[in-house]
Amino acid sequence: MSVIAPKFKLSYFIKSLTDNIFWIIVLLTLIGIPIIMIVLIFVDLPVHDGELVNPFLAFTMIFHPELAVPFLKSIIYSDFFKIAAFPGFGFAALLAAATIFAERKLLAKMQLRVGPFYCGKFEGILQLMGDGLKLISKEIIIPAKADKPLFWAAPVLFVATAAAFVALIPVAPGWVVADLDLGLIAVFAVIGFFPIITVISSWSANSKYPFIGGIRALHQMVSFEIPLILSLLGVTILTGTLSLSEIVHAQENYWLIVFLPIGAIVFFISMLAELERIPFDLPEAESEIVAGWLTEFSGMMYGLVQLGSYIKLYAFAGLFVVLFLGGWQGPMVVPPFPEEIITEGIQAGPITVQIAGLPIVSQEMLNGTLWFTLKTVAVIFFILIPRGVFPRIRIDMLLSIGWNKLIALAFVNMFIAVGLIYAGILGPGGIW
Amino acid sequence: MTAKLPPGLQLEKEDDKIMTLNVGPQHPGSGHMRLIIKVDGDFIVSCDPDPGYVHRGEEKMAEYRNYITNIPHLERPVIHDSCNILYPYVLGVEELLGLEVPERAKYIRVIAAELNRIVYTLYWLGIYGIFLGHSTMFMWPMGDRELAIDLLEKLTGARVTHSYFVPGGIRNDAPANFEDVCIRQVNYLEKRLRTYGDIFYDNPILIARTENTGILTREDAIRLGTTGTVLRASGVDFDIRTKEPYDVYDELDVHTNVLKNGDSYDRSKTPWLDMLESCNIIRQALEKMPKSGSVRVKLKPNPKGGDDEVYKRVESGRGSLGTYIVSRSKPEPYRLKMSVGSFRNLICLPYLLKGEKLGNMPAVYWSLNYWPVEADR
Amino acid sequence: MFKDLITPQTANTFIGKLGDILVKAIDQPLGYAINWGRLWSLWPVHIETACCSVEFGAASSPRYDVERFGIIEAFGSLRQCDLVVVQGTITRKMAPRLRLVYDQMPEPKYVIAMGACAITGGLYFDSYNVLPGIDGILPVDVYVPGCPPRPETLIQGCILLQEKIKNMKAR
Amino acid sequence: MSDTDSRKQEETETKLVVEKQDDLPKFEKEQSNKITEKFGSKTEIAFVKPDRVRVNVKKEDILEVASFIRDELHYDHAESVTGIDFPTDKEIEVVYHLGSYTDPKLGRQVLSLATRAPREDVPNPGNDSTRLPSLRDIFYSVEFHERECFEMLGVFFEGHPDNRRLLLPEDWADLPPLRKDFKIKGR
Amino acid sequence: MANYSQVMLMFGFAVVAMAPALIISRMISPRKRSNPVKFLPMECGQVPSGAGRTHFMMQYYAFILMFVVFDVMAIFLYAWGATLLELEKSTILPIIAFLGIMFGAMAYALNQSKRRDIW
Repeated sequence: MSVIAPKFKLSYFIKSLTDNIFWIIVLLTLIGIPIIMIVLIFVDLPVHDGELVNPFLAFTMIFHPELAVPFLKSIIYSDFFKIAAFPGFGFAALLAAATIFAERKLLAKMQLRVGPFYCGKFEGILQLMGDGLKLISKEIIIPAKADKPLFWAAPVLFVATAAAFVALIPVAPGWVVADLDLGLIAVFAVIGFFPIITVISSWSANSKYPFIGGIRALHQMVSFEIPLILSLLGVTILTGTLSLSEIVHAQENYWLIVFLPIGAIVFFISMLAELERIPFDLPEAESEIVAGWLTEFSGMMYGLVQLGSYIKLYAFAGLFVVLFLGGWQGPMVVPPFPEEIITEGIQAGPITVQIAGLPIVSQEMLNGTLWFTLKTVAVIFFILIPRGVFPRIRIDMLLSIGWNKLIALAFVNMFIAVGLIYAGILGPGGIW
Repeated sequence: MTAKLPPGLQLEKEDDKIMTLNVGPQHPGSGHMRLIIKVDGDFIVSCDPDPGYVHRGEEKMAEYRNYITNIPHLERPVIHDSCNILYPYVLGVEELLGLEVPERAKYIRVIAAELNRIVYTLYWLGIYGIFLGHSTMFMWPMGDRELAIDLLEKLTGARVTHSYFVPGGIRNDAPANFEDVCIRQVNYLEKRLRTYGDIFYDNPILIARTENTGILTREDAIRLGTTGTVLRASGVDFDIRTKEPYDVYDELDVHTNVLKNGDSYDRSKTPWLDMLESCNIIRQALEKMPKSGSVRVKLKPNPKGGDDEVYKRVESGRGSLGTYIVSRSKPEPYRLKMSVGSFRNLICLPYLLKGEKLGNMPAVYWSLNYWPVEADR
Repeated sequence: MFKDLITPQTANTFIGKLGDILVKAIDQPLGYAINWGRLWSLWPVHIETACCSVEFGAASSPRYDVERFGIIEAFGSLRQCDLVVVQGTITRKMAPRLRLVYDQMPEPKYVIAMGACAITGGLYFDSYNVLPGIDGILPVDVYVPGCPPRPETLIQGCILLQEKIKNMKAR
Repeated sequence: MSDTDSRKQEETETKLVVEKQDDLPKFEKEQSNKITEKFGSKTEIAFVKPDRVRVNVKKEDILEVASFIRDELHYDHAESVTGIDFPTDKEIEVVYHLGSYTDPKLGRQVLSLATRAPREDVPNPGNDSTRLPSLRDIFYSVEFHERECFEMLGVFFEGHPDNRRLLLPEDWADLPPLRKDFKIKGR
Repeated sequence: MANYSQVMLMFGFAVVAMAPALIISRMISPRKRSNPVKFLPMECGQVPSGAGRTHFMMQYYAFILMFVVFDVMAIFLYAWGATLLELEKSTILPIIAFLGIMFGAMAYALNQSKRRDIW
């Protein structure tokens, strides 16, 4: 495939698009349908309303207004949708992409610049698309001496671990991929994978700068895990649970940041360190070790690592919101679903259509999602700001901050929580 | 001699734990040179600077060009400080040819040199900011630098490579409303410079990071022959503008900024104080400047120097710049040597980095106020 | 008889034809999309060769701000970059390093020769340590003249390069 | 000022203010007298100008003279080391420009200490007779300057711990470039 | 236990969704394998020398050792913290004793970690 892409002409473009559609239809009919047939022999069809959803039924449902809504609903409430789209990967990736763009614009504004401007005619909104297309069409270089399977796997594993982290964050009541009893412990378990992946990737590259960067990342992430874990102890003590959804429920009246400001600060700082953001971006310190553990990544591998780290940023911001800012809790601002549509149906001229299964999602869910997203965006904003304000610190300063100051503050926070309970202010009988 | 000055640059211990890092030439923290750094864990065991990536043979080329045509290429080593790097050469040629510079030209020279010092130092400050990971501190000085560049463009006609100083004066007179624009811009620049103090020099992380790193004691600074801001940050009161005033610096009130500690923080603060002082000098010079008069004396074509030699030095943003011209009654210099501040300060880099942490490398390296192109010539 | 029809040669021809049709069908939009992405995302490699780097730095300053065009200054590793801006004189000591940097970058990569020295040797045409232009060691896409070029000129060079990428082979 | 511009001007317009001072400046004269008192005929005072003194010595005596200048005259650092090739004399001159930070009286002064090494027509840097004693133990600051002088003119400094190449490419196999018989392109 | 498998499902979904990005990238990106220099490790424009993986020890190795100990301690505190509301007030005493011992150990370890001659 090596054809010159000449100047863009709309007529050629439309012609090739129609060509594409033609060939897609031809290939699908010739190859796709037999494959579907074979698959259908072995795979059990999903059941909807006591009926097997065979392809015929599925098509019927899509185009039948009375059946489409329940079908849509059953899809939305399925596990796959949760994993792939809404509280899971798609939502996180969308927010992550928005964060990358917002960061560039925000940083530019802080530095009295414009930032990306011309790509996409309006304020450079297509800049990320350009970057993504460039990265995906860029050559991937695997160093000759590298450990190739590990080197290939590291970026994918990085994104996947970040996604597993996202799975634990409750977005709205009931809207979480994995609602665990021990959610907080599971978060620590997932966080523990990041240094391992970093070290694997830096070791497999077999180059000096990634090696140093990986070792730095290991030190940094490992040291800041302890203050991170200890700073959340106060939350557990006050709420008496480890499930993230229940922690949110417990904050119905008061956000925990009111009682545990020290814990929130310690958690925020440890979070910055875990995310490798300035002032803690030592593993990628450009002026010391070229790009740290990302040095040998090229093309889409670099893109995946960037995507993964921003998904991680979203997940951490979400965790902060869930633990300290009351999660989805907030005043009800979404209007209730109009009752008459459910009872009387939609009147379109002479025809009245009664649609079963409405509303698709509840009012609480929409409201919760709105508040959660707003709070998360605010926290992300605070995570982005230090990049324009602080210089980078040094590894020994970082370690001594983590081990001497933050751990001590985390214990102070823990004793504040215990004291609040034993003094009777919170807990059973208190204002909780 | 103190323990910090070992004979040569040998390793303390040689084993397989020591990793050699080539910092440069393609490295975000190296500039145009290479540092061969041996690290043992997080500590630098030895550092061997390897300059010369921009060695262009200026001194050899100068032997084939006459005194006037030497001007453009002699300013290329530091294009953003081109007035100061030409200054000693022009002074030297004037002494060789016995020229007397008009008074107005002297003042305009001082103004141009001080403006150029601001332009250079702001560029340096921007790079220092980005080396420490402070990207805002890269952008702000870079943006404010354009104001001083605008002034110089108004004065000389060129953006960075001015070729403004010629033997016998300056190339052309200042434009009509230059004084007003200059005083306005300089006042604004001074205001902006003070805000840098708030966001950069008072930043707790910056202070914690650069204080007590790469300490150059007063004795070492003298012994190693450092110059300029590095020397003054170590507590030595030496500024050629006050010690050996050239042109009209003896009529101006020049204050020398001397700091005591000699660590990276002091070394990075001295240029900033110097910039504020430059604003002061420009204002004084604008006040005292004769409002009209000739700005250069005419030269005869292909001027010849006598059988003589001359060594002139001036103070620039990077330290003392000396030019040594040996003349043998020809239109071309027989030998021209540029003794530049960057090259003189380079010598303390191995001594400063030895035993430092790797994270301090960019902070110490760029606090030496070092411009590799100038050192290589 | 059926076997005669399906020989390796005919199968090859058939698949080849199919491939051609596919190429015609998807290569043009794909190529356009890829080129569009590339031209808005030029990340220059961080190598300073001589004094033009001052003006290169000024080009990313707030007044000129090349990030408007998607060009990020001061990018760390050469593995993620796709543009070499040769900032001025190439000395004999730098030349092999520059070539090595260019070689280690991933495809596709573009070269801008910035400044008179990078184009012809410029002011240093008779120096003993300076190459007369970088044509001998790198394939140059865009020449940006000037000594040093103003930042505006460099930005215009980048726009010319974007125009060039638009009409380039996508792969 | 371009050449064509100035060529139009008459020579009479050229303003030459040649004021050769007949009486030597006092402080500089004292300095040079101290050296001549101590070393007598070993040294030769080449000139005494305002703020500038030049002393020529033989290469055997340079260590002694340099120590005297450092200890008694309080010059504490070298500003530059310049090598000058004189093919007609078959000699290479090395000039040390010395200055002082510690003595406030010497702030304006630059003392040039010059010495000469024999020059060979076919140089073999490091292995021929073009050798000088290194001043590195007396003035630390000459370390890189002497390295530069070594590669640019082929003067080997005995006693210098680190006589390696500094600025030129690693594969430089030509004459040392600042010698007069090294011709650059097209000249 | 089904919930835990959903975390793994999410992990697997990300792998399945992201691996095609690499494969597509491999398919549509230009490749020139003729140049062996390209596949050398990146070392700032120099021809690389020396091994990329060496016996390399940061002087802060002590902190990683401390992590192994104190991570377990931190997780143990969660078991106590989650049930604090149900426990009697006197149960804080053994916890304080436990923390006291741990603080002592931590202070000693932090003290030792500053000694450069060990690490």
